[in-house]
Amino acid sequence: MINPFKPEIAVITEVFKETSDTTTYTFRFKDEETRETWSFEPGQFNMITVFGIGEAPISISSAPSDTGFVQHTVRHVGNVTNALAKKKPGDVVGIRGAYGTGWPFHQLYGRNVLIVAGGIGLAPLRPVIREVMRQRDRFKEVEVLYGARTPGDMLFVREFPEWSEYVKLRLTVDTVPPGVKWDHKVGVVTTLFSEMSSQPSNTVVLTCGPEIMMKFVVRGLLHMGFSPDRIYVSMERRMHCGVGKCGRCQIGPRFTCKDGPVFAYEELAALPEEVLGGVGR
Amino acid sequence: MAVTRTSSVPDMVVLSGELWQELLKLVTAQYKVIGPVRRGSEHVFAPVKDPRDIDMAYVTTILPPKKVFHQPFQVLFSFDTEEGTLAEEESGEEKVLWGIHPCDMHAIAILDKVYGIEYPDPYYLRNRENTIIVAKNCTEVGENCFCLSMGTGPALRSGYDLLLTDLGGRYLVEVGTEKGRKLLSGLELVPAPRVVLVEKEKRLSQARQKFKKRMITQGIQELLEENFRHPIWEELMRECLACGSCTMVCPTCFCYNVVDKIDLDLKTGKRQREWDSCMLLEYAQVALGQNFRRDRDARIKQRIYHKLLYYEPQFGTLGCVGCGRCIGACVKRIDITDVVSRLAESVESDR
Amino acid sequence: MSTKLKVSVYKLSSCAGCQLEFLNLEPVLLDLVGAIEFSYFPMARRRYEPGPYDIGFVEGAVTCGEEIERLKKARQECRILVALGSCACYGGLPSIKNWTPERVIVSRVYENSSLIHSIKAYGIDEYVQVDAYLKGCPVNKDELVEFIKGTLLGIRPRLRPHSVCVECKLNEYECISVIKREPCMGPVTTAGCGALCPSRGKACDGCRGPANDANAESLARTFSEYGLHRSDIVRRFRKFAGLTQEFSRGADAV
Amino acid sequence: MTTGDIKVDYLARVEGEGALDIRVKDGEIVDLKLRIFEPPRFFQGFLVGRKYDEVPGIVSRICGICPVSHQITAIQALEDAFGVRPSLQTKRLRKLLALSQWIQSHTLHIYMLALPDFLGYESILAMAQDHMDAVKRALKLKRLGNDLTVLLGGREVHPVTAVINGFTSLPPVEELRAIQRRLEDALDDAVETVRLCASLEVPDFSWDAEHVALRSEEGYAVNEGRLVSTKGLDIPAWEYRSHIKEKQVPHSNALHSYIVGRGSFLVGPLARVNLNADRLSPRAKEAMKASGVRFPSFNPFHSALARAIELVHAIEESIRIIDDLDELVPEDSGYSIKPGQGFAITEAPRGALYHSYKVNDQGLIEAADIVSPTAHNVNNMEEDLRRFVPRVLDLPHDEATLKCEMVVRNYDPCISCSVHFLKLNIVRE
Ligand SMILES: Cc1cc2nc3c(=O)[nH]c(=O)nc-3n(C[C@H](O)[C@H](O)[C@H](O)COP(=O)(O)OP(=O)(O)OC[C@H]3O[C@@H](n4cnc5c(N)ncnc54)[C@H](O)[C@@H]3O)c2cc1C
Ligand code: SF4
Ligand code: SF4
Ligand code: SF4
Repeated sequence: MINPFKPEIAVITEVFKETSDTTTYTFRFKDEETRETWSFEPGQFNMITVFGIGEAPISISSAPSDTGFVQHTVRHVGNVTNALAKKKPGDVVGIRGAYGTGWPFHQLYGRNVLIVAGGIGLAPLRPVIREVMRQRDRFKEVEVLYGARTPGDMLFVREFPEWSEYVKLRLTVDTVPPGVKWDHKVGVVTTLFSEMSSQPSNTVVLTCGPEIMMKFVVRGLLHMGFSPDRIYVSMERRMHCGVGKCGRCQIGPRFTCKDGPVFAYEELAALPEEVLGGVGR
Repeated sequence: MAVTRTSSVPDMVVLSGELWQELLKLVTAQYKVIGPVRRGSEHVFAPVKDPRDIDMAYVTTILPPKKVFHQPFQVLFSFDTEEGTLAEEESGEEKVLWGIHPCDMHAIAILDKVYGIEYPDPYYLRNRENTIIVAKNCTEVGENCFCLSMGTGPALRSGYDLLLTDLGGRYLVEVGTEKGRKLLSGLELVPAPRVVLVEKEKRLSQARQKFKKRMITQGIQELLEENFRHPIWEELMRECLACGSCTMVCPTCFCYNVVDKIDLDLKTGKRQREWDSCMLLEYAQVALGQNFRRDRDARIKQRIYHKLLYYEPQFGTLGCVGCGRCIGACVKRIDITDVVSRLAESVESDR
Repeated sequence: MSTKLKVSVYKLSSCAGCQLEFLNLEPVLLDLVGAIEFSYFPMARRRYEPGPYDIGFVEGAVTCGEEIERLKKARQECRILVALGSCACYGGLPSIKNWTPERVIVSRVYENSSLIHSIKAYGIDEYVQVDAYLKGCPVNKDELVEFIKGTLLGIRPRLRPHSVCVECKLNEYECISVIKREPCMGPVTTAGCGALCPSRGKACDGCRGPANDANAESLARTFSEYGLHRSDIVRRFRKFAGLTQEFSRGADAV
Repeated sequence: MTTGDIKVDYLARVEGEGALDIRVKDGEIVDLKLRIFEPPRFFQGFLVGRKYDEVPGIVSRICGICPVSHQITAIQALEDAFGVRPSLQTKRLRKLLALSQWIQSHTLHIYMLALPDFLGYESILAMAQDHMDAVKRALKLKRLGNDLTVLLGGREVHPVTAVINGFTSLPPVEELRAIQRRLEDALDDAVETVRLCASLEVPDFSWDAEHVALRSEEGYAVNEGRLVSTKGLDIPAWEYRSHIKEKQVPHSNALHSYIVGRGSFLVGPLARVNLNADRLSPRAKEAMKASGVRFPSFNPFHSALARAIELVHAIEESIRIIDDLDELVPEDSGYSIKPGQGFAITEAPRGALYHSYKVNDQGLIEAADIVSPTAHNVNNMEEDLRRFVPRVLDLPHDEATLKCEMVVRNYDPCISCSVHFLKLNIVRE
C-alpha cells in the first residue's frame, strides 16, 4: 500500500532570500523516478517536512513547466518555517504532494484573468503567471494586482520586469518607510481597483492573501459586477495531513486540503459558517 | 485444495453454558483478544487474557473500539534528521475485537469511509484488516443511548464477522464472514433452528421499547442550516467547558495532530499522530496567532454541525451513531439530542 | 563542548521540588549533561560559572523584595527565562496567603512580626518578562526534557495547552467528576501531567493552572450543584493559581 | 594573632540557600551566624482556614525532597485528631512509601552531596569521569527509590495517593513484585555504598551532643514510636511541646530548637542508628559491623555512613514489606471528622518531623504547628561549627570554607523545608 504520510526526500539546491522574512527554495527529489514523474497543477501545495521539527503546508511557487525542480516560497513565522530558514543548499527535507485543488487553469483559456494577491499570497499565483508567460496566446487580458506591507516585503521583485512584458502588473503597499523610493500606489490592495482595467465580462478572478483582504476584494469585485461563479479564492487553514484525514482544515463540510485550498467563491458563500470575513470569529 | 474444517461450521448456532465458555477459552488462547473489561465503575476495551475478565453486560466503554484501528497515539515512521531515512513501523498481529455494539460497528463503517477513500490510510487499514470483529446486539439499553433514532441499533445487520445476541443465558451466534467462521472452527456445533430468529427478534423489539433518549432526525439538516444563529449557541458557550471530552470519546471523530518526537541526541526521532479535538482553542489556530474558531460557540457548532450536517456531504451518512458517549462524558451534561430538540421546539413555537 | 547550552537554575520561595526534577531524570541525566551545561545550579554543583546563560530556570514565587532584585539580575543574565513550576508561573501555593492580611498571616507563625519583611506572593512575570512557562507542582519531567530539546533545536516546544480531561480520556481513566460527582478541576486545568490525579482515583487539584479557554465560572456552578459550599469553591480556585484571571473568575462565580 | 572573616556564601548543594558568617579574633570565634536566605512561606499561616483533607497535599509542598514525610506526618496527626485507626495494609503501604523516599533521599545525599566533598570534586557531574561506576550506582539506586514512590504515590515529587485512613489507589501486585526483584538486585549496591562511605577519611571530631529519634516496638522506627534520646528523653508525640521549644537567639537568624532544660540536639540518620541499631535489618547490621566504625558514634562526619547503613536497611525492609503485602484489597476508608487536636512525629530522611493540627467542627484548620528536621538541627549545626571552626582557622581560605560547608552538609539540611526560619536583614555579597 502506498503510504501517503511518508515524505519523499528532497535536496535543497538553491536558496534565494526574497525579503527579510521570506525565502524561495529550489528542491530536487532524491529519487530519480519521482523527479521524472512528479507533476502538479498551479495552486496546489506540498507538505514540507523538516525532520525533527514537523511538517507544514506550503504552496508550490514554481510552474508545472519548470521541470526537474520544484520551488517553494516560505515566510518564516513558526517552528517549521523558521527551521527551514536555517537550511542551506545540500540539506535534505521531506516533501509530499502535490495536494489540493489547483486554480481552474484550463477555464482561463480564452478569457481575461484578474489576479489579486496580498503578501505571501502571491506565491501560489506565481505558477499561473509563469504559465501565462509561456502560453501567452491562450489568454486574453491578464492583470495582476499585488499588495504588500512595505516595498521591502514585495516578493519576486527581480522577476517583475519580465512579468510586465506579459501581464499588467499593478503594485501597492500599506506603508512606505521614510527614505524609501516608491513610484506605485500606497494603500490596501483594493485601492488598485480604481485604476485597474479589468472589466467584469468574461473575466476569471484568482485571489490569495490574508482572509480579511480576500473578504474586501471579493466584496469590492461583486459590487463592481464581477460574477460570483468566476471568483476563485485560495484558503488557508491549519493542516496536518494534506489528504483529508486529520480534519483540521474543515470549513463547513469542505476539507481545505482536498476540496481546496482553491475554492469557487460561490461554494464558500453557501456555507452556514461565515468564512470570508469571519476573521477571528 | 484442502478442505478446512471451517466450512463445516454452520451459519447460525446457539451456544449455552459450557460451549460458550469453551468458545471464549478457545478464542482467547488463539488470538489477541480485545474486549470489554471493567475499569472501576466504567468499562474499557482492553486486551483480555483471562476470558472471565470479559464483561458482556457492559453498556458502553470510555473510548470507543475505534481506538484499535485509529489509535490515540500512532507512530507513523522514524527518521534521521541528517539522512532523512525513514523506517516505517511494523504491522501488528491478527486480533479479535470482541463484543462491540451496533452503534460502534456503524461508527467503524463511517471511519472505513474516512480512511478508505482517496488517499487510503495504511495505518488504519492495516489494523482494520488484521482484526476479526465479533459484534453483539444490544438487548439492554443505556440511559444515554439513542441509536434507535439514528438507525444504527440496537440490532446490527452487516459489517460484522460474527454477531452475538444474548437470548438469556444462551447466545445466538451468527456468522457474517469466513473470517468470523474461523473462530468457531474448533467447536462441535449443530446448526440452530430458524425459530431462534423469532426469539432474537422478540428480544430486540423488547430492547427497542427501552430507549429513553431520542434524536429528532427528520428535517435535521434544514433545522441546523437555518439556526446557525440562535440564542442556544450563546447559552452553550457559557456552559461548555471546552474540555474536549465529548470529542475524545466519540466513535466517529477522526481529527488528529501530528508531532515530531525527537530523541535527546537531536538526530533521530519519530513522527507520531495523536487524537485532537475541534473543541479545543488551539485546534484551528495558525501561525502568527490567527484562530478560525476562537469563540467557544464556534467550536460547539463545529462539533454538532459536523456530526449532524457535514458528514452527509462528506461521507454520505450522518456522523452521529447515537452511542451517547458525549452525553455521558460531559461534566456539564450537555446533550446533543437535547440541543436539537430545543432548536426544533423553538422553531415550532415561532410558527 | 563549547556549543553546549549554558543553563542556570535559580531558587526563589519554593520547595525545591521542581529543580529536583532535573536530578530525577536519572535515565537520561548523563545524556542531558552531554547536551547542556549546568553552569549555575547550586543544588547540584558547588562551583558555578558566571553568566550570561542561554536558559535560566526560575523556581519559586517572589515573596520578598530581595528576591525581586535577584530575579531582575537573573533576567539580565539569561537569554531565555523560564518560569519553572506553578510557584514561578502563578505564585503557587504560597499565594494562598495573599487573601489574608499579611500581618495576620505573619502573626500566626512568628511572635515578633516586626522582623518579617514578606510581601504578597506573585509569579515571576509580575516583575520580569518571561519567555516560557513550565507549569505544574512540580513540573512534569517529560515537559522539562521536551522544553530543553526544543531550545536546543531553536523551536517552540509543544506543551499541551488544553484541559486535563483530554489526557484523562486518551488514557481512559474513570471520570472522577461524572462518575463520582467529586469536584474535579481537570476541565479547566492545563494538561501535561498525564492526568495524574484522576489516574490515581483522585480529583485534579488544579496544580497546573488554567488551561486554554478555561471556563471556570461554569465549572464553579457545577461544583455548587455537587453540593459544595461557596467557601469550598473559593478554596479550590485559590490554591495553586488563584491570582490568574481565569481562576479568579471561578472563585467569584458563585 | 589572626583576625579574619570566613564567609561561605550560598552553601551550595543544600537545596536551599544559606550563608555562614564567622568573625574571628585572635584565634577565637567572636561571632558565628548561619544565615538562611529562604524567605518564609507561611505554611502554618495559610493552613489556617483550609479544609483538613487539603492538608496533606499542601504540606507536601513544604519540601520537594521529602514530600512523603510531610504528607504522612500530616495524615497521621489528623488521624490522631479524628481518632481514626488505619488498617495494617495502609500502615504497611505508608511505611513502604516512606522508605522509598529514604532510598531516594539517602542516595541523593550520599552520592550528590557528601561524596563529592570527601573525594574532592565540585559535584557528582564532575565525578563522572573518574568514578563512572559510583555515578551509575547512584543513578540506579536513586531511580529505584523514585520508582517505588511513583508506583505507590503516582509521582516522585508530591505524590498524590496517600489520604487519611488509606490510599486513593493501590499498586498492582505484579508491579510490586517486579520492583521487589529490583530491590533485591540493589542490595549489593547498597552494601557497596556502605563500604564506600566507610572508606572515606573523616576528621576525628566528636562531642556529646544529644541524639534524638523515634523508637518503636515494631522495628526500626519510621512512622511511629516514642521520641527518645541519648540523654533520657522518652515521650509520645502529644507531649512534644512540653519538652521541645524554640527560641530566638540574638546572634542568629533562625529559631533554635532546644530540649527544655538541656539545649541543642541532633536528629537524623546518625541519631537513629545510634538509638536503634538493635532494630536494623540483618544485612544492615552486617554492613554496620563490617564498616569498622563503632556505633553509637558521636562524630557528625559519620552521618553519611549512617545514611548508607540505613539505605541497606530501607531496601531490605522494603523487600520484607512487599512479601507481607501479598494481596492488596480495596478498603473502606470512611471516617468522620471530629473537632480537636492531633499530633504526629515520623522519621523523615533527615530526621524527626513533627506536625500538629487543631481542627474545628467544620473540618477547618484552626492552628498548625510544624517542625521539620532541619529546624530541629540548625541549633546543633551551629554548635558543631563553633567547636569545629578553630581546627580549620589556619587552613587556606578555600579549604576552610569547604570544611565548614561539610559540617553543615553532614545534616543534609533541607533549607526549603525549614518552615521556622526567620529572615533578617539579608546582606548579599
Ligand atoms: C494550502 C496552504 C498553502 C500555504 N502556502 C504557503 C506558502 O506558500 N508560503 C508560506 O510561507 N506559507 C504558506 N502557508 C502557511 C504555512 O503553512 C504556515 O505558515 C506554516 O504552517 C506555519 O508553520 P510553522 O511550523 O512554521 O508554524 P507554527 O506556528 O510553529 O506551527 C505549528 C504547526 O501548526 C500548523 N500550522 C500553523 N500555521 C498554519 C497555517 N497557517 N496553515 C496550516 N497549518 C498551520 C502546522 O502544521 C505547523 O507544523 C500555506 C498554508 C496553507 C494551508
Ligand atoms: S456525537 Fe455523541 S452520541 Fe453521537 S456518535 Fe459521537 S459520541 Fe456518540
Ligand atoms: S476526571 Fe476530571 S480531568 Fe478527567 S475527564 Fe473527568 S473531569 Fe476531566
Ligand atoms: S491531575 Fe491536576 S492536580 Fe494532579 S498533577 Fe495533574 S494538574 Fe496537577
